[in-house]
Amino acid sequence: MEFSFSSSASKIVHSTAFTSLESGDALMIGVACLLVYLAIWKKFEPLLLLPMGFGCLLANVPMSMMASTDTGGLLNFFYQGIKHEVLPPIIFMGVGALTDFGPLLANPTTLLLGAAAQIGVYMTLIGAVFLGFNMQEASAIGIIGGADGPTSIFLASKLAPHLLAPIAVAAYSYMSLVPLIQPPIMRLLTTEKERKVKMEQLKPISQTVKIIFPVAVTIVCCLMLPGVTPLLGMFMLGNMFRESGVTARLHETAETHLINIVTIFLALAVGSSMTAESFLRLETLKIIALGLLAFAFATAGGVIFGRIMCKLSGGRVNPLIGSAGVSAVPMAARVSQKVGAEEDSSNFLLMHAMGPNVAGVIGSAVAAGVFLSLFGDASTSMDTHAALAPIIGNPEPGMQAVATVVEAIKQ
Amino acid sequence: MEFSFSSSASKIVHSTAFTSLESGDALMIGVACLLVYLAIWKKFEPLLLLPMGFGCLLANVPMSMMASTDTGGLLNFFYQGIKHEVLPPIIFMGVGALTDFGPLLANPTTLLLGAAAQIGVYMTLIGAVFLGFNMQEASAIGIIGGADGPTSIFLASKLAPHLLAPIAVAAYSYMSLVPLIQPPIMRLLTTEKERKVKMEQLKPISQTVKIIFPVAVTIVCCLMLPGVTPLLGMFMLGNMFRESGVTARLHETAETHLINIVTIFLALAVGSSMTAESFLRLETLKIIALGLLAFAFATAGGVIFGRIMCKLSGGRVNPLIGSAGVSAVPMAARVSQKVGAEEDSSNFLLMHAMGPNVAGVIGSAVAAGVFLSLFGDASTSMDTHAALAPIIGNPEPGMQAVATVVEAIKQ
Amino acid sequence: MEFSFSSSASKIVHSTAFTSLESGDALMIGVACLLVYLAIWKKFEPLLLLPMGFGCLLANVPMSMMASTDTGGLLNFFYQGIKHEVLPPIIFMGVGALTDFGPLLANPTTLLLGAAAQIGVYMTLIGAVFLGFNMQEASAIGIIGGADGPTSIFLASKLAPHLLAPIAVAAYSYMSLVPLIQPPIMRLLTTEKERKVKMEQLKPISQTVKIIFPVAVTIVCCLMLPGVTPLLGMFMLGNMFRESGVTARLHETAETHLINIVTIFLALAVGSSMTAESFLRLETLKIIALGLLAFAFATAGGVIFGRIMCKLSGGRVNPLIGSAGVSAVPMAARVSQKVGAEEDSSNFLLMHAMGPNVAGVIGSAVAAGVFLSLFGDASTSMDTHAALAPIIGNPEPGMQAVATVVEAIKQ
Amino acid sequence: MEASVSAAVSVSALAMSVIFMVLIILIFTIKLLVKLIPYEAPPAPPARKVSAASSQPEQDDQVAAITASLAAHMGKRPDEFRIVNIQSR
Amino acid sequence: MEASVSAAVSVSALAMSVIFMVLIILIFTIKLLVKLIPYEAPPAPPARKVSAASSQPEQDDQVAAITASLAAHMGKRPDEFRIVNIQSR
Amino acid sequence: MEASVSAAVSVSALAMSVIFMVLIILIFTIKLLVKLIPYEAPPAPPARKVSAASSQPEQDDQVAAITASLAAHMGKRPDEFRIVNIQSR
Ligand code: NA
Ligand code: NA
Ligand code: NA
Repeated sequence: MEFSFSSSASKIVHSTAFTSLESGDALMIGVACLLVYLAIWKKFEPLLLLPMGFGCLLANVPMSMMASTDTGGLLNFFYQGIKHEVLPPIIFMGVGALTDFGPLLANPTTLLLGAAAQIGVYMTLIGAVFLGFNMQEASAIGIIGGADGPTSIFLASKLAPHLLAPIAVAAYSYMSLVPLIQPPIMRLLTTEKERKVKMEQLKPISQTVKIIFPVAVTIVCCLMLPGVTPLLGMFMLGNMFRESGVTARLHETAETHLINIVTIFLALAVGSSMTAESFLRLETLKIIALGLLAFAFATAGGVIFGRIMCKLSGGRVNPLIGSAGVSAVPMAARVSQKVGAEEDSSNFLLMHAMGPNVAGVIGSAVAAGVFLSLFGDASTSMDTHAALAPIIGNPEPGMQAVATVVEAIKQ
Repeated sequence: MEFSFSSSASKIVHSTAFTSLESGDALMIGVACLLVYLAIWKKFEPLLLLPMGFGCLLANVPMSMMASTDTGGLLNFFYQGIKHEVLPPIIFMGVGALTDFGPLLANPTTLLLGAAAQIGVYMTLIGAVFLGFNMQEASAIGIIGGADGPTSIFLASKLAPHLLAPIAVAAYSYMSLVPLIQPPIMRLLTTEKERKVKMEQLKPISQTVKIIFPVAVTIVCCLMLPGVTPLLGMFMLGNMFRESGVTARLHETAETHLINIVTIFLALAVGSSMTAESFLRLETLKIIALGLLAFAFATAGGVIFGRIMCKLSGGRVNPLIGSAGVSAVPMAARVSQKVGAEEDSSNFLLMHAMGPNVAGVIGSAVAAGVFLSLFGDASTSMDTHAALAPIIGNPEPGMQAVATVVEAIKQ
Repeated sequence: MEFSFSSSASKIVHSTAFTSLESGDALMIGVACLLVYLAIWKKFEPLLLLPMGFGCLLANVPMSMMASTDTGGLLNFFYQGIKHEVLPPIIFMGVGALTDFGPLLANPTTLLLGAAAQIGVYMTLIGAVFLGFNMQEASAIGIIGGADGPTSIFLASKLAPHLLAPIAVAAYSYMSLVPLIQPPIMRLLTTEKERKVKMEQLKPISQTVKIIFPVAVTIVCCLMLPGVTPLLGMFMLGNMFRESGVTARLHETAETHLINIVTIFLALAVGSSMTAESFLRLETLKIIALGLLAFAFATAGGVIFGRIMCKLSGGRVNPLIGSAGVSAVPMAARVSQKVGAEEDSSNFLLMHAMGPNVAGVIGSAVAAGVFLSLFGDASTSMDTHAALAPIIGNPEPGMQAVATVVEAIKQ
Repeated sequence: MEASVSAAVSVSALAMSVIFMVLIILIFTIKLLVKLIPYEAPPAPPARKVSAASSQPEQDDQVAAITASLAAHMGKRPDEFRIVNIQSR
Repeated sequence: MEASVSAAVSVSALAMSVIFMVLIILIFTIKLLVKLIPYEAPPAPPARKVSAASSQPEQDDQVAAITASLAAHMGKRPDEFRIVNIQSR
Repeated sequence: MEASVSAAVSVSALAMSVIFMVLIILIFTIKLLVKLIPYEAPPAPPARKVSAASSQPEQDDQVAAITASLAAHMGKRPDEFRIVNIQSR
């Protein structure tokens, strides 16, 4: 090799990213900066959107080898943790370690509010099919209405990996917008009298019940919808660490440094999948629109079902807690509290809204499980993968190539 | 694909785990609940048995893809960390960071008690061969008598991976039962006079010796028994972090969050290998019976050797510290303290028993090293693996398939 | 298989490492002990050199399967994290989380001192070519002069993986020697009057600038030198976690337990590559000599450029802060402070020296980026790897074998 | 398109039914649990029980350990003096 | 050898030029940034702003939560008493 | 079966011998170490030595750093005032 000054200079010039920077890359760098801005100055789920935006920035520097499709690159390595569904369940374990099911156990019928809020998922599914997405894609888009980040990522990586980036961005952005999106809908769909309903104090719950509950949920839900076991099972394991009282060390690690480490890797990986190719499409706009629809309908579904429960209970349930059924813990519950307190400052809905709030987490996990039962079987996912390989790249060629080769030789 | 209501409904019904739940799965879910119960309400090594039991629960939900043999599943991913012997050495590094060799250094002859307690290992080996296990399996079962969880898992994953689940469960369960199993044996094998022996104060040890010791152990033991280097070397590295006084950051991480993270993954992975197929066999009952034998003989070996040392030292060694030679730090040392204090409440054996206790850790690592030298050579382990492939699945087909293919093509 | 006492005994004797211990191994065990000694008793970068030395010790026990080239071994597993450039960027994220760019932002021209100190890199590059290294190797050796451990490891693993061990050892050893190497050179190249120059107070910097700065650096530097994105991008992400004020959780994890975990793995992996075969060569001596040259010239470059800035600024810059341009944060800045205070005890250079100090980190990352642009293109690195395979082993045969096989079949 | 939208409606109806079914089963499970294991007035969560139960032997151990090391430093026999109580930080 | 040493000199000269160029661009970027966004006297770093801005609603929530649970334990209705302020640890 | 049991006995005997041999070597190593490096009365573990040795320069640095930043905020030159000592938390 020759290294004269001029040949080297020319080599350096040609290796700068400027020479291959296309308008799409530049636009995506702008999108990345926007996400970082929203995270820091607008406090939009900063723990996720800051590293996600930064990952997007790195991925869109041409030749940086930081896109999720750059085999051998750093962020592709983290991306494997999403692709193989390792990172979202670990996050969910941490969320479980942070979750108190007490309010839900004290008032179990609020689980129905968590179910009702899933109506947003299905309205969006129908809307997505109407806009031309296929059923798997539509399911992955619909789950945005569940307002649950890890669940959205988990399902998207299984059913529609090529849409992972816009789905994740939409999910986390709208989760941050819960305090803006929900209140007008809540006020629109309730009467002043209903908003002033005061709820009875929650019964205290035996610690034993709190310990048995996660095991019971795991057995009941996972047997019915086995596809959701990685997510729901790990969620409940984290909660066991919390409630059992004998695993304080593991509890502390799961809810602090382990979830933090995994959050960094997950968010970077999601950001790295936000390339111009995968993000700057008409589909992204559709998904962003559908996501807003999803949140609005989820809120409406919860509130309307809250009104029904209000009626049936003879006015002992404040329908404002219904909107908390969307997940987005604890933001949605705080919104219920705030809207309630605006009407009557002596009205304390926060703890009552925590019930539907954590029910919403279970609800969207169950919704994901239903989709996995319907669309997640092996053959479909294989087909999906093969179909998408040209788009999303094929980061796991080893195994499959071996299989192919072995087949070829056998013949 | 068609998605009518009825076809979809039939699909969901067929995808529930109920339709493929066999009696074995249900029984294993019961076993899982039993482990969780023992962990929480009986405090049986909860840090291990709680996630292990929960992993077993998840693995036995049919179609959950959470068994250790489900390639591509979450717990199969963690299981690779056992199969490739990554997790047990990291745990051992944390244990080293938590271990104080001071009492052992002050009274080095107690290392012999750690050796004597290994008699339990060999009585069990002989018993296991008698019950029809082959030599590798018998070694892996015998090491239960070493009362050391990570060592048991490390050796089982090398010599008898198909027995990993029952061996791990037996090892951790009996470790928890040390306070029940040991005292009667200790009282039976010692006289009242011996139990009342008061021991001299331990000499203080120079910090320099504490720093050099782990290096010396590594050089001496690993040169003689290289197979145990991953385990013993990492143990001593953790202890260096502790004693060196210049790596406080690494010490803190190794003994808290790193060991916690790895414990969660390891325990889940062990649990995930407890499938009906691998656990509900006659062998499991045999292993559980042999494990009890192992602990009893280990205790007896330590106590009897303690009596010998008592005689030889002219009554300056209390034989009760012999039982601490089984590992199970610091539980076994506490049992020595307690049984001694029952006889004479002014008798303080705890620190003296810590010597044989940590000697027991070294002793069982050395015992594992001997087994690896005898049975762990490359060809044997390959054969073992090939033989077991139909049973335990073959979670690493990539490499071997490539090798096969390359061979095939060459011909 | 037969297991008579004598056959077993012979097997054990033949499996000890003594029977295959060669003089090279013994010598490397001595080197390992030397590193551990320097780490603990001389405080040479103990966080790195202690685990590195211990990894070297473990790797050089014959048949321990702990060398970086032992496929399937524990330290080979960690070594993959270096080979695939995962660990150094994570370390850099932690370093970014620990770095305060305030002094640099208050006095941005000190960036030039960080550039000037890179002259050490190039003098060494020329020296290395003179001593017979090829251009890639010479670049990897030269970067030692950047005084930045992770950058050295990152570049060496890309351009000259067979020299990784001596380069890492030289880099970290000389970094520790900064307080010994620099002062005489600093005094030699400055006049007493210059050393007494007092500098103006640093201006305070708006938090918004501190937040925007890492994004700006990433965009500017990574677009110009995309090869350095994994390192520089993650560095700046860590700094964002610190300055943004909205990601305290992630900041804390990145600068404590995550960097600690990765440091343990990285150092062990580097140590495991210090085998007799790769380390006991003439090249190692050359690299150690060149490393000293590199540090001396880097210091001189910084100080001389400091004098130029002193002149140009009309005596408002103390040239002693120039030596801090080598990185080695915060040691080099402390050396500037100390040498300045010796001349006039009321002279406070520490904060002023922090500017060139962190500039030195950016400077050596940029230098690495230039080398990657020049020598790091895909084809070259492939060639390099193929050429080195017989020496460094081929720890990733899977992918490549598959590729070969697929090629072979196609034909 | 129309066909697939109607399929989407079917799927949605079915899925909502399944969700409600699963969650209703959960509600009854919870009600059963809460009925079988009622809350008892003096809140004695296992967590505290643990520390309460194990703190005594642990403190005994600590007393023993500290006694032993004090003895070593003071050059006395452990039974020549007695530590009564340890105030934890 | 001679050829490669001269190549090394070329490469070094070039690389130093690139480094200085990149860092000079950075210097001007910083100067621009500092000029556009000057430091304002009362140091109000976002970190503190955050806590200041969000602490109020958070404390409201805390007050609500604590009121609710106190109510539960005291057997009173939440509106029968009022928590005015919470002193954080 | 009988053959393999006797093999197991052989192996066990051998293994116990090896273990005792290894641990006896360790015992002598320890005794040698403890003899060569006896414990010295005033316990000066390296850990503390470190902090003692390095705290002085570190505190000097801290004094310098704090002086510099104080100077910046007070608008004085660092040599116009003097920080004598810093009490760590
Ligand atoms: Na939800
Ligand atoms: Na043991
Ligand atoms: Na540098």
